[in-house]
Amino acid sequence: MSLANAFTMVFVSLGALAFFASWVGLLRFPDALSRLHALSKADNLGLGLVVVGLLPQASWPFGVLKLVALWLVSVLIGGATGQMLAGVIHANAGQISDDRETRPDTGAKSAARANPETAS
Amino acid sequence: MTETQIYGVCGAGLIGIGLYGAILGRSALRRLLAFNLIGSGVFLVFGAIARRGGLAGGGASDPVPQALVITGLVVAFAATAIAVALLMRLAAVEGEDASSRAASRSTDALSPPVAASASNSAGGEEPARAGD
Amino acid sequence: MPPLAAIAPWLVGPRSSELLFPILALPVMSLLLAPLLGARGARLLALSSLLIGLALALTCASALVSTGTNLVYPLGGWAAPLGVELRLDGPAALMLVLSAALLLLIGLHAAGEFSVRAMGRRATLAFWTLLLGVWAGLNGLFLGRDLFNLYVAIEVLTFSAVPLVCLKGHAPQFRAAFRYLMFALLGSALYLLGAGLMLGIHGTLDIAQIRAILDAAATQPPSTTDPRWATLAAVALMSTGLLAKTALMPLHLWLPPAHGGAPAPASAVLSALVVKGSFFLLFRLWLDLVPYLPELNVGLLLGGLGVFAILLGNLMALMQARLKLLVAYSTLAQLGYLFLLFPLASGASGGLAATAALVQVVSHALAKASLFLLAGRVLAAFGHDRLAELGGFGRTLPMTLLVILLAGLALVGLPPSGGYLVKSLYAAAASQSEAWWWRPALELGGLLSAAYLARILAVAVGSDPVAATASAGGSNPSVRWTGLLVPTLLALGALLLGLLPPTLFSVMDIARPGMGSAGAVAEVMRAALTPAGFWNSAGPVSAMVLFVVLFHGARQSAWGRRVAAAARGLAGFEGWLRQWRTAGSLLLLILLIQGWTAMG
Amino acid sequence: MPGLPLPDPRWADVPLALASLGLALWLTLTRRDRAAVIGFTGYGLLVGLVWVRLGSVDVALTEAALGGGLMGLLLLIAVRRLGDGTALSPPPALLTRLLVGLLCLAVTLGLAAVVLGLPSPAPSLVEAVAQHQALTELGNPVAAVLIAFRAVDTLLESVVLALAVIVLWSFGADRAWGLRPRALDIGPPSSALLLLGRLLPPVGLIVGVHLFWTGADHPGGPFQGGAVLAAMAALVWLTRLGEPPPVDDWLTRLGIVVGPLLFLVIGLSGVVVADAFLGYPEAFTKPLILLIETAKTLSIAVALALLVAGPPELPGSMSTGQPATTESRVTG
Amino acid sequence: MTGFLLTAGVFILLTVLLGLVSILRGPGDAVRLMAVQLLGTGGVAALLLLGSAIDLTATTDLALVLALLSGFAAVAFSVALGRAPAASSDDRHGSDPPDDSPAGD
Repeated sequence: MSLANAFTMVFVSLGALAFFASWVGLLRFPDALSRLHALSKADNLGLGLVVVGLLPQASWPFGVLKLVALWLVSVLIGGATGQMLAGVIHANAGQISDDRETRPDTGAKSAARANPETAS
Repeated sequence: MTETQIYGVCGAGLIGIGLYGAILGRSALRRLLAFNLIGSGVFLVFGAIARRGGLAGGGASDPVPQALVITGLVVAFAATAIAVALLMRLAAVEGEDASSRAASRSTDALSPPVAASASNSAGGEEPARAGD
Repeated sequence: MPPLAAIAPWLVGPRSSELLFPILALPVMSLLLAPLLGARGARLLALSSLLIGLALALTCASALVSTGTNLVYPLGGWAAPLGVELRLDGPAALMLVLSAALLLLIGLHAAGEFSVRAMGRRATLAFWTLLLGVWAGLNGLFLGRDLFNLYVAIEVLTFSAVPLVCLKGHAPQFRAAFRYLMFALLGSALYLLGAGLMLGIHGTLDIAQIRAILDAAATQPPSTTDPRWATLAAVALMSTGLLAKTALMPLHLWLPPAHGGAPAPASAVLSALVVKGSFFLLFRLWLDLVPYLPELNVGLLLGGLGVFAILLGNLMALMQARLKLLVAYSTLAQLGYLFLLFPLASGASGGLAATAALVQVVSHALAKASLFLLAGRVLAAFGHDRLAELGGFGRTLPMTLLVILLAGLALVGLPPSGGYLVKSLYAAAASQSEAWWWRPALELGGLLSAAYLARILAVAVGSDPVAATASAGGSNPSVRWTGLLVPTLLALGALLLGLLPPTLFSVMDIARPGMGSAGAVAEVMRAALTPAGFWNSAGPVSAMVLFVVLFHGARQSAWGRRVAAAARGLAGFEGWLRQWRTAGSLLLLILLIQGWTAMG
Repeated sequence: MPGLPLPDPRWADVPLALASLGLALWLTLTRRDRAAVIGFTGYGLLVGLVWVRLGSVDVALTEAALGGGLMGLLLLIAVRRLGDGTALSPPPALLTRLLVGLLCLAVTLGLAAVVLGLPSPAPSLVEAVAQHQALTELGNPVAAVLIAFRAVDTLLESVVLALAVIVLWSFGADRAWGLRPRALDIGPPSSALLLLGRLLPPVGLIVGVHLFWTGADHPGGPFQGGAVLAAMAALVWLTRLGEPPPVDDWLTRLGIVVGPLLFLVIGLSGVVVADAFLGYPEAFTKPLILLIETAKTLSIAVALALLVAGPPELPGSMSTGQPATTESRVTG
Repeated sequence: MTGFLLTAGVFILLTVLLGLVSILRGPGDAVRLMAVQLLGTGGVAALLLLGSAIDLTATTDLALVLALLSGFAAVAFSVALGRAPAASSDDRHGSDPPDDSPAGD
C-alpha cells in the first residue's frame, strides 16, 4: 500500500514538475515553434506522469482503462494539433503580426458587411 | 468567504463585464461573445444558489438549479448558433445584393420586378439608416 | 343529450382542468410534425391544428366560466415547487382565444402568399413552422406560472419570431433580425437572472407560492430576513428584460426595422401578438407576483415611459416615409397605452385599469393585424409602400383604403371602438385615483393617431399622379378581393368591440378579484351613446382630420417648412435613441432605476 | 508515510474566480476577434472547472462539451468567414466608455449585494427531490428533475433545439434549399487532421454513449452525451470523411424531432396510463424514461451537429472576410 | 495521501492558470492557442487528481470529456486558418453569381 502511495507521490510530483516546466517554456522561449515543441512535449509528459502515478489508486479494470484511454486520447490530440499548429506557423513564417496591426482600407468595406449595428 | 460567495460575486462581475462588452462591443461577433459571458455569469449565480441549497440540504448541490442551468446552457448554445448563422448569411447576402443591385441598376427601366424587389428589400433600411 | 353528458365532466365538472395540457401539447406536436410533412404539408397542418386549437381555447374559456375559478393542472402530477403547474385565469383565457383566432385568420390570409408555388419551399416551410412556434410559445406564456417554465416559453417565442423577420432573405431584413435577436437575448439573460435569484431567495419558482410567502412576510414585523428588497431586485431584473422584449420606448431600436421589413403576415403576427406575450408576463409580475406595487414608484416609471411612447411613437408615425413603417411606429405608440396600467393598477382604480389594458391588448391586436395586412396589400399592388409615390392610391384600391380607415378609427378611439373603451376606461381609472395627469396623454395620443390616419387619407385621395404600376394591382394574385376578407373582419372587430354584450367582457374577471369589466364597459358605452358623449370624442378627432387634410395641401408654405424642420430634429433624436449603444445604456439605466425604486 | 494536510479549497477557488474574471475582461477589451474567440474557448474550460468546484459535475460536463468544444469550433469558423478584426466599428468615446462602465459597475455591485445577502439557511429542494426520486427509479437527482419533475421544461427545451435547426436552415438561400450545409467544409484536411478524424470519433462515440448511459445514476445524460457525439460528427465533417446530410433528407428531419416527439407522445400516453400528462406509470417508469432519453440523445446530437454545420449552401459559395489579411494575422 | 493529491492538483491548476498570462500576452494567436491547450491538459490532470483524492468517478468522466474536446479549439483554429488561401480562392468565384430575383416578391 505505502509502496503504491510512494510510487504515486513520485510520479505525480514529476508530472507537476513537467507542467511547471511547460509553463516556463511557454513564457520563456523566443519563437512560436520552440514554444510549441516545449508545450507539446511537456504537457503530454506531465499528464502521462500523473496518469501513471494514479494507476495504482485507480479501480480495476474500468478506472485503469479510463485513465489509459484518457492519456492516449490526449497524446493523440496533442500530437496532431501540435503538428497542425506547426504547419500553420510554417505557412505564415515571416509574416509577423501583433495586436496593433489593423487594415483601415479593408476595414471600412467589411465593417459594412459584418457589423449590422454600425453598418446600418 | 465561502466558495458560494466567491463564485456568486464572480458571476456578478462576469455579468457586468458582459454587459459592457454587449453594449460597446466593436464587432457583432464580440457582442455575441459578450452575451455568452453574461450567460455564464448568470449560470454561475445559479451555481452559487445551487451550492447553497445543496449544502443546506445536506447534498453537494441542489439538483433543481442544476437542471435549470443545463437547460439554459443548451438554449444559449442554440441562440449563439442562430446568431452566428445570421451574421454569416448577412455577410454573404450583402455581397450578393451589391452585385445584383449593380445588375438591376443597368437594366432598371426594362425590368420593373427587379426594381420592385430591390425597393422592397429596402424594407426596414430607412429606420436603420436613420439610426446613425 | 348523451354526448354532452359524456364530456360534461370536462366542460363543467371536476376534470375541466385537464383541458389545459392539450392547449400546450397541440402546437408543440404540430410544430414537431411540420418539418416531417415538408413545405406542402406544413400549411395544411398549421391551419387545421390552429382551427382545433381555437375550438380548444373556446372550450377552455367556457369551462373556466362555468367553474368560475382558476383551472390548475400540475404537469406529471408533480405539484410546485418541485413540479410545474399550468394555471388558467380570465386574462389567460382571453389571450388564448385571441391568439388562436388571430393566428388562424392571419394564416388563412397568408395561405396564398406562403405557398410553395409563390414563395418556394424554404420560406413556406419556415413560415408555417414558425407560426406554430409562435403559437406554442404564446400558449406556454399564458398558461405558465413557473418563472423558469415561462423563460423557456418566451425563448420558444423569440426563436420563432426573429426569423419571421428575415424570411425574404434580403440584407436589411437580416440586419433587422440580428438586431432583434441581440436585444431579445439581452432581455432573456436579465429575465433568467431574476428568475434564478427568485429561486435562491424563496426556494420556489411558482408565482402564486412566492406571492403567498411575500404576503406572509408582510404581516410579520419588519426583520432582517425580510425578503422584500432582494425580491424586488429580482423582479426589476425580470421586468427590465421583458421591457426590452416588449420594445417599450426608448427600448424600441429593433422594432421598426423588424416589423417594417418583415413580410406583411409576419409583421401582423409580430405586432399583434408577439410583443403582447412579454407584456402579459409583465402584467403577471407586477400584479400577481409582488404585492408591493402600491408603495413603489415603479408604476410611475413605467407609466411615464408609456406616455413617452404614446407621444413620440405617434409623432414618428406621423412623419414616416413608408406605410409599413408608419404602422410599425403606431404599434410603438399603442404599446405605450398598455403601460398606463401600472401607475393605475393599485387601489380602487386597479380593476378598471386592468380591464383597460386587456381591452387594449385585444383591440390593438385586431386593428394592427388588419393594418399590416392591408399595408402588405398596398405593397403588393405598387411594388413599394413609399407614401410620397402612392398619391391617389385610394382611386386604385378604394376598398383597401376604406378598411384602412376603419382600422385606423379603431386606433383613434371613436366610439364604439376598442380604442374608445381603452381611453375612457383609463380616464375613469385616472379620475378614480385622482391621477388626472394621465388623461391629457390619452387624448393627445388619440388626436395624433387621427393625424397620421388623416395623412394617409390625404395621400390616398391626393391628386398626385399615382405610381406607374398602379394597373399591375389587378393582375397581382395577392391583391384579389379575397385578400380583403380577413382585414375587414379584423377591422370591424376592433371598431365594433364596444357593441359586444358587456357580459362577454366579464370572462377576463374570473379569478381576478377587484375586476368588474362588464359593469365598467357597460358604463362607458352608456356615456358614449349620449350625443354629448359621442361628440366629446368625435369632435376633436374630426377637427384634427380636417386640419391635417387641409394642411397637407399647404406643405410648401413657410409654416410647412418650419414644421418640417422641427420634425427633422425630432427624427434625429429618435434615431439617436435607436442606436445600439444608446439603447443598451438606457436598458441598464432603467434597470438601475427600477432597482433603486425597489429599495426606497 | 504521513500525507500532507488537506489544502484550503480557497487556494483553488480564488485563483479560478480571478482567472475567469481576468480572461473575460481581456476578451472583452482586446482588439481582435480571433484572439478574443481563442480566449473564450479557454474561458469555457475554466468555467467547466468552476462547476466542479461548485459540486455540479452534471453542469461541468455540459459546459465542457458545449462551451469548450462546439462553441469554439462555431465561433472560429465564424471568425474565418467574417474576417478578423477588420469589422470594427469606431471605438467609443472615452466619455461613453466611462458612463457605460459606471452603469455596468453599478449593476455588478447591486447584484453582488443581492447574492451576498441571500437568506440563510438557504432554501433547498434537495430533500423534496430525494423524497420523490425513488418513484422515478433514477439514481441521479438532476436526471430525475429533468425527465420527471420539470419534464415540461426539458420537453420545450428540446423543442427549442429542433426549432433552432429549422430556423438555421431557413436562413439559407432559396437556391440552396435541399442542398447540404457547408460551413464545416473548408478544403481538404491536413494529414494530422485526417488522423484525428479517423481515430477520435470511435473513442468519442464510446464516451458519448457512456455519458448517456451512466446519466441515469451518475452525472451525465442525454445533453452531455449528445454534445460529445455532435462534436465527433462535426470532426468527421471537418475532415471530409463524411458530409452533413442535405436539409430535405427525411431521415435527418426525423432524427431532429424524434426525441421531443417521442417525449411528447409518451407524455400524452401518460394521461391514460398514469392519469397525468408527462407522468409515468409505476410499472414502466424506468424503461419509458430510458426510451425517451435514448431518443433525446440522438436528437440532441443531430441538432447540435447541424447547428454547427450551418444553413444549406451552394457548393463553393462561402463568403469570407479578407482571406489575405486573415492569414497574415495568424501567428507571431 | 488525499492531502498530497489535492495539493498537487492545486499546484498544477495554479501553474496552468499562470499559463493564461500567455493568452493575454501573445503575441500571435498560435501562442494563445497553446496556452489554451496547456489549460486543457492541466485541467484534466487537476481533475484526475481531485477525482482520485475524493474517489469520485464522475470527475474522471469529466476529465475524459475535457481531454476529448479541449483539443477541438486547436483543430478548429488550425483548420480555419491553415488553409485560408485555398478556401479564399473558391470564395472569390463563389460570391460572384448574382442573386436570382428573390422568390419572396
